[in-house]
Amino acid sequence: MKDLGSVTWCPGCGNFPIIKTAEAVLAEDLALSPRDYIVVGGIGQAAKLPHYMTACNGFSGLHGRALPSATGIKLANHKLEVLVFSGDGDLLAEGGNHFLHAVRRNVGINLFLHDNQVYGLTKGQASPTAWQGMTTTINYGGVTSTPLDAMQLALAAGAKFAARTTMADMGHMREMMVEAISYDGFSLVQILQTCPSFNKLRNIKWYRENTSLLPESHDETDRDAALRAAFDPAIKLGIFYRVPGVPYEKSHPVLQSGETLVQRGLDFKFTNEDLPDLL
Amino acid sequence: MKDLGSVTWCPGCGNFPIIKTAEAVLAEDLALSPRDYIVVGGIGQAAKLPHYMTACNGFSGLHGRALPSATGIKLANHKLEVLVFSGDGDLLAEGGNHFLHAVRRNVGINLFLHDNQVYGLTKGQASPTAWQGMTTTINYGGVTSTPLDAMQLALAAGAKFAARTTMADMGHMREMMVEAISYDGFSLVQILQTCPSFNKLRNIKWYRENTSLLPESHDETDRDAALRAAFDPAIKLGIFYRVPGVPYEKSHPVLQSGETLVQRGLDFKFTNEDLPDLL
Amino acid sequence: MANSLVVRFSGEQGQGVQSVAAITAQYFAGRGYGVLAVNDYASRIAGGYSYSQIRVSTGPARSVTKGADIAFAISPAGIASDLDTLQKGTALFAEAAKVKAEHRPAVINVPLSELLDAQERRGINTFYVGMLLALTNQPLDPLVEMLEKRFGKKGGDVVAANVVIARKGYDFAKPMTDLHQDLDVPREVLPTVVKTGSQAIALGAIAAGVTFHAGYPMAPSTAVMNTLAGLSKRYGIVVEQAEDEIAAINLAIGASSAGARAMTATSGGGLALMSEAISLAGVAETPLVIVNVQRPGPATGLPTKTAQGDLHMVQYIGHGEFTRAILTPGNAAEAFVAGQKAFYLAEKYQIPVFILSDQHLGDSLWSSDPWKVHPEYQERFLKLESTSAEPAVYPRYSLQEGCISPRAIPGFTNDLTLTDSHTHDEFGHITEDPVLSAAMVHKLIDKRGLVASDMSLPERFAVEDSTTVLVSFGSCRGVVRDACEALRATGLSVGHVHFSEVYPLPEVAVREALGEARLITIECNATGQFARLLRGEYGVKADEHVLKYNGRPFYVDELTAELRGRLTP
Amino acid sequence: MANSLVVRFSGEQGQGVQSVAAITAQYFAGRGYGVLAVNDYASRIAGGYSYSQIRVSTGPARSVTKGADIAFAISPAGIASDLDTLQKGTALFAEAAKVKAEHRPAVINVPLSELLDAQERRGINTFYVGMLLALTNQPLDPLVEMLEKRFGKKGGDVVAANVVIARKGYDFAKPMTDLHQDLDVPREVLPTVVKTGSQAIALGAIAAGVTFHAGYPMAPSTAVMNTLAGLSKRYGIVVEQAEDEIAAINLAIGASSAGARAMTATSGGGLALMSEAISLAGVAETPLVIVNVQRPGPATGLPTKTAQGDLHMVQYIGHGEFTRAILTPGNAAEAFVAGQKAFYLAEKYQIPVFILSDQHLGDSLWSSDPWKVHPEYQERFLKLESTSAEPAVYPRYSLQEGCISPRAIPGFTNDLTLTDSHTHDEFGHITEDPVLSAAMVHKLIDKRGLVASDMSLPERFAVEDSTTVLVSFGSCRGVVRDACEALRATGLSVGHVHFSEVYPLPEVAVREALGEARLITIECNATGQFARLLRGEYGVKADEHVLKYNGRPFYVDELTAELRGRLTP
Ligand SMILES: Cc1ncc(C[n+]2csc(CCOP(=O)(O)OP(=O)(O)O)c2C)c(N)n1
Ligand SMILES: Cc1ncc(C[n+]2csc(CCOP(=O)(O)OP(=O)(O)O)c2C)c(N)n1
Ligand code: SF4
Ligand code: SF4
Ligand SMILES: [Mg+2]
Ligand SMILES: [Mg+2]
Repeated sequence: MKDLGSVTWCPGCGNFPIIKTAEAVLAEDLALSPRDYIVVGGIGQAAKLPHYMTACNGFSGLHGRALPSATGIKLANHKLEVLVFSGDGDLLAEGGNHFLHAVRRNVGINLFLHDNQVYGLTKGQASPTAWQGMTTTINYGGVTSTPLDAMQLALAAGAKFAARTTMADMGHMREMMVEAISYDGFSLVQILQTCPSFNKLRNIKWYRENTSLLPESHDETDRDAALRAAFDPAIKLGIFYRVPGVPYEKSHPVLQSGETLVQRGLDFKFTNEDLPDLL
Repeated sequence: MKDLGSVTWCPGCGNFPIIKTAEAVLAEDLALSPRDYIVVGGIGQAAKLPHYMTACNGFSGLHGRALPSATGIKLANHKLEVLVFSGDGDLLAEGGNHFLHAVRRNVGINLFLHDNQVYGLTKGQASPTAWQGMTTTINYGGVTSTPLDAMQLALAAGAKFAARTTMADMGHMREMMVEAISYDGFSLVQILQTCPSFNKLRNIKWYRENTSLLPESHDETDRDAALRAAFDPAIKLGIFYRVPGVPYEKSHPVLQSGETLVQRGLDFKFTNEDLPDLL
Repeated sequence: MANSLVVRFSGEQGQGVQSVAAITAQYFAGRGYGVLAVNDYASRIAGGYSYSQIRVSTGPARSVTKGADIAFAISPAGIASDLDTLQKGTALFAEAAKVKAEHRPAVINVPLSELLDAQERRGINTFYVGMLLALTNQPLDPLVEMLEKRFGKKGGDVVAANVVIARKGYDFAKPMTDLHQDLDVPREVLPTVVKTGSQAIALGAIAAGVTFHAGYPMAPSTAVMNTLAGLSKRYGIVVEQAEDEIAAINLAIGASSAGARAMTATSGGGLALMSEAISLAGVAETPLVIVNVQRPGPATGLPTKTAQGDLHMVQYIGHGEFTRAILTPGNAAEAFVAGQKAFYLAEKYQIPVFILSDQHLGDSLWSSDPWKVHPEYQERFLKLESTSAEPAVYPRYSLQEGCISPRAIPGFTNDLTLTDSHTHDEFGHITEDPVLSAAMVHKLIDKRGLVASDMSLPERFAVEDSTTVLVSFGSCRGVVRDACEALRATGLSVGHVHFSEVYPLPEVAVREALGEARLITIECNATGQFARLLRGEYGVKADEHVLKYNGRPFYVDELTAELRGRLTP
Repeated sequence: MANSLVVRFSGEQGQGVQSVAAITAQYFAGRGYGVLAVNDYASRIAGGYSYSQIRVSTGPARSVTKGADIAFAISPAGIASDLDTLQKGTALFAEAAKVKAEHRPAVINVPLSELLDAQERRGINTFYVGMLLALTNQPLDPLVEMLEKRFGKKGGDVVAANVVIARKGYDFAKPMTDLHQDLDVPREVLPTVVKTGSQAIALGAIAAGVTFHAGYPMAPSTAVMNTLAGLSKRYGIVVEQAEDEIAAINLAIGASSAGARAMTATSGGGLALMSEAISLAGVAETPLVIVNVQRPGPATGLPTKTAQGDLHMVQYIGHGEFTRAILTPGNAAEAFVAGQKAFYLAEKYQIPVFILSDQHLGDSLWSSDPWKVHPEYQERFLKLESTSAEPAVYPRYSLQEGCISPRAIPGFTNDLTLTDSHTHDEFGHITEDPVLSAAMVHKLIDKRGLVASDMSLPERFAVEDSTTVLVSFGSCRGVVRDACEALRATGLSVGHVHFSEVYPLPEVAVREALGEARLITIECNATGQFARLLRGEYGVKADEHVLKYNGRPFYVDELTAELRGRLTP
């Protein structure tokens, strides 16, 4: 992470353990060079990650659009490891549609969803994962909509790798990150996160007391078990579902060969002699 | 329905039984006057319904935006019965985000989702519910994304009334429509529909052979049972889930009184004398 | 003795810079001064450097300077940033011991750690306000009253503690007589309204009868939604936080089509997302009020800063052609009127109406003379009688009465209403007929002339006798006027024409208003959008352009100097 | 003998109107004629009334008339619609027995039920083409060859059956000598390309090296994506149907930022949805090609009809200020060049580039002289050498070399690349610094002058000696030129200036190109957007405007008559 002077998160923000763990996973556990990956964010506090990593390729796009941009990047150069870090507002409100379709498209990108139940950057409005009754500057009477849960939605949209963790347990988070990045295909890691400025209720203590690991007996390849765990009111952590699949870039007729679009573009030549064939 | 001369659907289109049934339900089963309801569509073949009803209040909006418009209408005048008819492309591709949020918001509108697995109006591209392998003018090699299922998504987003039917069984469809409109809150009826022009595979026969009613024993109030049925590869028909809830317009501090916003606006007066109170 | 002063408070986000500015503004407004508090803050929740610049004046307060006469640093960490923008000679107060050694000579020491105990130190802001009153020779009592109102709910102890702190500040500064900057006493103390531009728009909307607002949070527009939400229960308004901006505007269009007075508010990027739906409001002839509180773009740009960079976007947003109106209020008082008039225009002409604000107008606190309600702007222009005895689809888009068709509301009469996004016939049904389509296009664009006749022409100041005329729109109003007066005071021949409504205006009237003098446009953007609007729409070519585009509003000293350079050969 | 004819085929959607028009166009193009086939079709899958209007000419075919010289009604149901638009004297062929009694006198009977058996009646279109060849005194053999190519795959039987049908048509019409409308023989038979505008854009993109296209279906733009998809495997292009237009453009921006040559195509409403992302491409300096195949708006408008109503939207789409380029090809040949040049401009200047097409250009089949590849438009302008030995963030937005910074590709060198949507510093990191922000704004808008120097000036025809000059852009090119020539042929002093690239152009050069004559702009929209662009951007005020906005392109007879009225006192 950059020095604190250039990082604008609030002191004690739940994003700090996340960025630190991500850097450790990339550099130490996976021994990747910063050349090999790119960090993509939408807009929000979480989405500032590419700006705060010590050094990385990064794409800091539009609010809600992290996933389409990341997908475009991966399709252009599927040799890059593409990591998306963004907030629950970004991914499930403004970007809710892209979330569903990124899951079903199964392009090999890794999504880390920072779930703090609020819009941090815009000063504490309810995010789609807010609990019913949360009061905000707009929802005086309390939120009435049913909260969305990224895990439930991802399973409904056909996810093949879906895990939940919390930054309140850095070891577990680290493990989940490693597994997700190592998975071949689209992966979701839902990270339950604190926001000391706007979410006073769900602090580290709350997460520790209100979450528990999936039982040893949980079968990662059993979709019904995954669904049951996802819809369980008790908040479980771990890999809910993991089955092999063929990611988009490995089944696409053009990308199958292994050559990236970028490389193809660099090698491109086309002259008048090639024209008759085109017409 | 209007006379055939002004209806631009293809001969044999699955939308015909749907509109006819809807008209019968409204006029006969529910004995509603056209004054009492409004029919809302996005853009697509299905979404032309408000134009083809014999006579109704209608809102024919933008592609993908039927649900937000309908929600606005209902909040402005919650005394109107608000019915949304639109396509799977409209509601799950362009409008996928609004689908999720309309479900969780639980405003009392009735959604009839015409699921023909294709974009009819734009000539047969795959919709999000298309099966893997469907070939189209864009997907030469066949669709690779996992299909979305409206029922699964709705349950994940917190639906309190969700049913599935098919226009291949008009009696069942009629029953589902009646139940949905009679339900107090947001209701989804997923209607499996034929498109003889672009979906040659799933014709009436196919639907008859490949769908079956939920067993008598199915408990509509059991969410786990609903989930199991929704994720069952065998296509079930019926009311998957129905539990009472308080719709938005009945819990909202401003609407609770029963007076509509429209009426409030008609009665509105504000003079300089009211100003000090405002400031 | 001065008739005007600029005061600064600076600190980190979260340290209450904006609230101390608000207290100060309220105080001086209550004493009959004109006030304007301009906020410059960072896009973060805590930390960073933010400041508020407050003009206090015996006349109207319309602009601030880049620097300040008196400045208070709440956080010593911001001193370097303060010194960047403050001119020499400012009385800059800070706790010297906490300031970097190199900056110490520049500050006047306020040994807060000694003067206040640990508990009291949370009230540094109040201490500084106390100091300010002493420095400007103002009484402390009105502040005590304000503190009572503000902290009353928290109990007498809290009030008392704050009063003690304020008095400590007052007593600390009272003896520093060589630093005192006495203010003239205003001629009379009139009732006054102190609101931000965003509050004013929201309050105007309420005074016009808004019942539905849907929005999605986005700086700097969120204050509009927050203001409405805060009053929603009292005034019977549904304020809905939508899942995204596209939902927000389609919610508002749906509500409006059903008969509610509906609006949405957003900033640049959010408005861009609403483009398609604005086109829907156009063709469906659904009244709609859209507030764009501009921030610098492109894309994410500078979320908490100011710009007038979306004028062209608002002029031409949406595909296809339809009539719209654009109001560009220049201060809170005008914003309150715009908040009302926008609904009037929208409903009368069944069009989308834009209120183009910006962070400078929206976040600044402006004092104004008492506001007035315009009951004429509450008119609904609805058709509330049934056409037929039985329910039947009626010609919602009738061509019978020119381009404005009688608008019924679904469910309220026997007139079944079909609101439609296609090119349609009179009943709202899809048509591809070439003659009818062209007629419907006319229906939409012919409204332009009608709307133009209801718009206000620009305000002209000292135009007749001037060889140069300054031209502005929107939030530049005050600073250009102040600069103009300052230049005239030194004998220069310069007038000012200001547009608080920019489109559509009658072409000839605009030309006449601008006259034959040399024209200098002044805008907060980089490409001279207002000048291009004048040229493209009204055929007026400005001679010179003064543009600013670093996210900050024009400062009157800076603008005056720039113009003086251009006016003196 | 005529040197030009207009032929019509009409029928229901799904009856193959467009494919019979394509066969006819191909046939005549192969014989050395200029051809232009203009399609007017309904927004539905089956039924309704559609027609194709084919100009066949010994010279270039640039426009069609409203009526036709010879017309074939595939579906007798459409006769009433045919008669609406056909002038008297057209040879209108149909099966009289199936036509309403009232219309029978207007048609020339083709007793298809007698001439063809039930099986053969599926080939009515081929029968009509056979007739057309006889009527225009053309040989049948080349058609036979075409049928062989077309149906070869289906087997010899199918070919033979079709040849029989064509011959039957030929033989049926051969004796009707008083109805024959012989065509002059073209001077020489040159190789020719017959493509629609949308195909041409897609093929141009391929010739420029596009590797990524993301889109969402929308009439009339879908043909661009379909063309690319059809060739995607052969040319190694990923063509992705996105979930919506916002995804489509953000996919393309992502791909481009990673180094792919990326594009998207859409129509009006879809483009409106892309507004915010276009602003992202602007500030992130990500090359991007965006095709807008216009249809009439607002909102859903007329999905399958034509308009030039989105010019202003494209000019100012997106919030904030940044440089863009707008290409407005006038026919398929120009569209092929635009498809290439757009990528060149986008990559060279790191900007979004628009190709503004419309349904008329996009769906019509145009014959052209052989196309040429522009290898110079394939240049990538990339930085492929590492700056440092170890991976390190490099100044992606360096201000060192003026407004174009060296662009590295993530993963290809040690230069770590941060693409950013905020106002940023040289490394792409968020900044709120006032001086740096202003410098970054400059970086974006100063490109305008550079881009302008790479744009083509308008084409001038007979301007010098004319007192009136017709001014057009985009798909009006051909019809205005034809009208101009027709008017000149009757002795009127009129020239033509056509813009196939409209923005940004050097202001002085535009003024010079337009000269001092009386200017009449001709556009397919209701508010004269191009005229306003000329006035707002280049300071040229047109004197008169001819506007059409009913969803149909200008017809040459109609336009000539209108202009003649204005030119003769
Ligand atoms: C189009 C658009 N709409 C709204 C915003 C304002 N905005 C920025 S971040 C944000 C929400 C952030 O919430 P979340 O994604 O949960 O991130 P967090 O700050 O909680 O990490 C919003 C609404 C924006 N930048 N762009
Ligand atoms: C913004 C926008 N994008 C694209 C379109 C083009 N369009 C019209 S309908 C449609 C899809 C229709 O599919 P579906 O909703 O499944 O309806 P169906 O025709 O199958 O009933 C599309 C892509 C549009 N009208 N607007
Ligand atoms: S607002 Fe919340 S999420 Fe944002 S930086 Fe502060 S603590 Fe973190
Ligand atoms: S395309 Fe399909 S859905 Fe559309 S009208 Fe025809 S049959 Fe019906
Ligand atoms: Mg969040
Ligand atoms: Mg469909």
